[in-house]
Amino acid sequence: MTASIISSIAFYVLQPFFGFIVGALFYWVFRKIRARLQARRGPPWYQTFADVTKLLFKESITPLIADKTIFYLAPLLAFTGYLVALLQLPIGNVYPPLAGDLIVILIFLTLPGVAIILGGSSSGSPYGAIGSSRETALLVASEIPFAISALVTGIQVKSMSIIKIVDAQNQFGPMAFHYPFATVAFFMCMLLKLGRKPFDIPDAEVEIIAGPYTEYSGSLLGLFEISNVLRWFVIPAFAVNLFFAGGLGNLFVFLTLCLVVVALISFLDTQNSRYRIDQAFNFLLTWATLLAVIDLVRASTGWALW
Amino acid sequence: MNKQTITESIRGFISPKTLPYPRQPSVPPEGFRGKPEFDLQKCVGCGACAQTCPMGAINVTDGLERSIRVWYGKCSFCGRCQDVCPEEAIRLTSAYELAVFDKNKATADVKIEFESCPSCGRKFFPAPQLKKSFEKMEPILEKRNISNEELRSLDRVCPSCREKPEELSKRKLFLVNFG
Amino acid sequence: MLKKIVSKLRKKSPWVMHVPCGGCNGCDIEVVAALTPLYDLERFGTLQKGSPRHADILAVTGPVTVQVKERLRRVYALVPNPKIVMAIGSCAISGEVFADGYAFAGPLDQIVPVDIYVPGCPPRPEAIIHGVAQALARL
Amino acid sequence: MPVALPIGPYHPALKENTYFRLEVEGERIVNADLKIGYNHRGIEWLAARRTYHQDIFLCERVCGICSNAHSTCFCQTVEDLAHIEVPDRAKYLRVIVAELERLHSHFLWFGVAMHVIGFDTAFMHMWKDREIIMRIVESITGKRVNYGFNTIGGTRRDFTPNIVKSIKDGINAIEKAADRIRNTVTRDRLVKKRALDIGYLSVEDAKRISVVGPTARSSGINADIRRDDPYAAYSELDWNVIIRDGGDVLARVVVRLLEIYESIRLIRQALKSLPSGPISTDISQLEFPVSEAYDRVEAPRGELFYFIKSNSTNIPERVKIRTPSYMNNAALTTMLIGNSTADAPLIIASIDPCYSCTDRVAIVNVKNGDIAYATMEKLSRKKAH
Repeated sequence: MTASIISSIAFYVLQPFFGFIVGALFYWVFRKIRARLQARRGPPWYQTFADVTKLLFKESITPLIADKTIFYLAPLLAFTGYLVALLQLPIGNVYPPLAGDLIVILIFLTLPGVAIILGGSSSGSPYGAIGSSRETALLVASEIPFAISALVTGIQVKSMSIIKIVDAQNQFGPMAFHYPFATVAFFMCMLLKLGRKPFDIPDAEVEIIAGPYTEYSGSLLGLFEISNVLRWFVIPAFAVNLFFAGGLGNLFVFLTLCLVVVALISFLDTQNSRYRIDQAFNFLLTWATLLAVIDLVRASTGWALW
Repeated sequence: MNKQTITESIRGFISPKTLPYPRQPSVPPEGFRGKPEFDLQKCVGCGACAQTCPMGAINVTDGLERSIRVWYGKCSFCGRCQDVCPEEAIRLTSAYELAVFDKNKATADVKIEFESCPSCGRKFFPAPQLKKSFEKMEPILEKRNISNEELRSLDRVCPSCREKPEELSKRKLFLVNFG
Repeated sequence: MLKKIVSKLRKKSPWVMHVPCGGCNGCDIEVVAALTPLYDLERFGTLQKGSPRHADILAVTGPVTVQVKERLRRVYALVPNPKIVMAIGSCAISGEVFADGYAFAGPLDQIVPVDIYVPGCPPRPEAIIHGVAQALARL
Repeated sequence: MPVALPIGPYHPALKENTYFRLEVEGERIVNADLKIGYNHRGIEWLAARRTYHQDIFLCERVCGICSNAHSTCFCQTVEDLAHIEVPDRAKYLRVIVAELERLHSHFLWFGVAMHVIGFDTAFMHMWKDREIIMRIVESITGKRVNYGFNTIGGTRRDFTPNIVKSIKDGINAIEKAADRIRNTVTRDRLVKKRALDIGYLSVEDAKRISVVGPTARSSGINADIRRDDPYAAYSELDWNVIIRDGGDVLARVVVRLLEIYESIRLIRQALKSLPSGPISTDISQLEFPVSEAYDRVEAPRGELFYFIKSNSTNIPERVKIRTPSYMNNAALTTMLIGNSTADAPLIIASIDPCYSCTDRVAIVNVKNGDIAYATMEKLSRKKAH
């Protein structure tokens, strides 16, 4: 009994640090691959740590016209969303003490989007407002295919527990082979969740500067940066758990698969230009949703390979 | 997405095009116009560069000696000074890493001694320029069988001393000889 | 100890905001060129940022014209501390050819404190990299 | 109820400062207003206070991207004014450097356009290829930007055999790079989706606003100063004027793309028939009559116009510059209305605006002929009275 309490406390303490470090390295891998694909050399490995440390120890300015409570709350909310999702995820052979629930993770992954909307609209800058409105539109468009494609796996194993989904895949093979359409739809939404091209519309630099982040500075921006780092671990890990059998219960295979996902995302990011907001909206609501729904129908009617 | 960008990206992935600049110096091509520098030996202090500089980056200040200073914080590196310099004393080198913390230190200067007037001792004219003009006059003077020394003694006198009666008579005599 | 680590990491992550102040476009283009594959400022952790709130370094180009003077002051005030101002190009340092003009409100260091000057008309991208490297020593 | 959305004066899409006030309903632009003047440096006023030789370098700094077009135009106007004959070799050298400048400007523009629609990889690749041209230009003239290549009566530097060879090699590399741009721009589905049918400018509007250069040629107006009013050695060379009648951003992309190939053709021809001889006339005995002259040059962005009035001293009495971007900017309001705000930066970028060129405002008092040069501040104060 005591041993399990100690191990669960150790899990809750160590998991965030592990997630942060691996996420920082994944983010660096993304930047490095992007630079190399652009024929450049790219930043050194400690870059993300340097960025976060610098921001945390920098002066933080609050705009006078900002709604202060929401302005301060938004970065915390985004951070909480990713943190809770992270603590629900099994990582290779390390299982969380409280079995992760798919629905809970999906809800907490929506939280950062909401936080960005709140932060952007409370900052009092026109760019923040437009960024927020764009983020809202994209959140609406992306949550449907994202949730459906994730739920496909849960419906298949008739349980919403992540551990059960992973275990079932260890038995029957990864979901990506059984539900390729849902996997593709999930990947499209992942690009958006990670704020990558062609869906980086809310903070499109040339159009609306930094969008919702425009008025954030110093440690508040640093908090956003930390949640950005966490999401670079949470979202690939979520994908690997759902569709690639959680790395077959092996931490090394798990991390390698995450890395492959990150590399794929980096490649797609460099090879695409940005969608216009209406184009992205249509694309997600038609193609991504269609793909997700095909596999949803297959899963719920039992018309699948296993 | 398109095929061209993908192939080029992969090519870039294998061999990035970034120059190893801070580790290895990046040498500009021949004829590059970088930091202007004076050749201290060649400069005669005529100030033609300051006259022609389109930016007004070259300053001539006369004190005990003539100091010509090019402030490359104001320089446009056009090379007009190099074009007009009669002695090829100012040259645009290939140095380009000019970042400085104090903008007043971004200068290259040369100090030219003045010739002092033998009768009143006033310093009035850059000595090397006077010397150079004598050298240029020499062939003409030789043709006319006039000694260089005579001209030299006349021209070393400052403008205010030239007004004195004895100097005036000397100059008149010289001009008569000169023809 | 912590201070040391922070100041060391700060030097590894300089985010630049480029502020054109009415120059001829030459320096602006060279600043952008310094980000492109041949020169790649991202090697040193530099990112170009559009918002002054995110910037550590203000890369100011051009003679400061009467019109942009106040705006430049405002942008400078928006940048959180610690910050560095780079005067890129001879125009920003002295006004160069525009120094005699009526529309010239500079030079830059009379409007905002400048940390490093990079002469050149325009400076080569290498010279800008050199300037950034020098400036970081002061951060 | 329209909401005002500012773009600028400091904005990442604009490499220079200018101010757009867009009135938007949702994401749709219903009205657009452009405020220029942030880059006003009083160049024409300064030009009337310097000698002709110093003015060359001043005019070069009107715009850093098309600096050579400015100095060429200024020198040609002075040559017209003082009846100076330029040697043939200098004319050909001017053509080559002008076309190299057009190449680098168009490459730059393609990169910026790609950056604006978020295709950063293509932007990086295009700017990587642009460096080939920059290296050539640097070895010819000694500088990457603001070449200082022209002087009154010819050029300041000659081509050595080494340089001729490096240009020939470089041009081959540039042609390959141009092919890459063509493949990227014409075959990318997303790029086409973003550029098609936005920022439309009809022939009538183009004529009414008098746009120039590639912007005019992509709206179906057949105008190119290099052919209509040939200068330097353009009349002796054979090339085509590219015209498209699409009028949208994609047409402007295509026109600039094909112009790259024409520029490459021009450089090749000019190198082949490069005459030998002096590169500049001796102008030590130069005297300026009291007269006036004007000259036009096709800069990368369109027609550039210089007018000089002289007064027998070595300082011009009046220099008037009309830059291509000045004309093209006027078309922006027409182009922007009815489009989405997300397209606004691309539309603005599509005319390749250059605010350092544009911002030279002058008020002429018709009654007594006084010319007062005004900053925007003064102008707005005047309105208030």
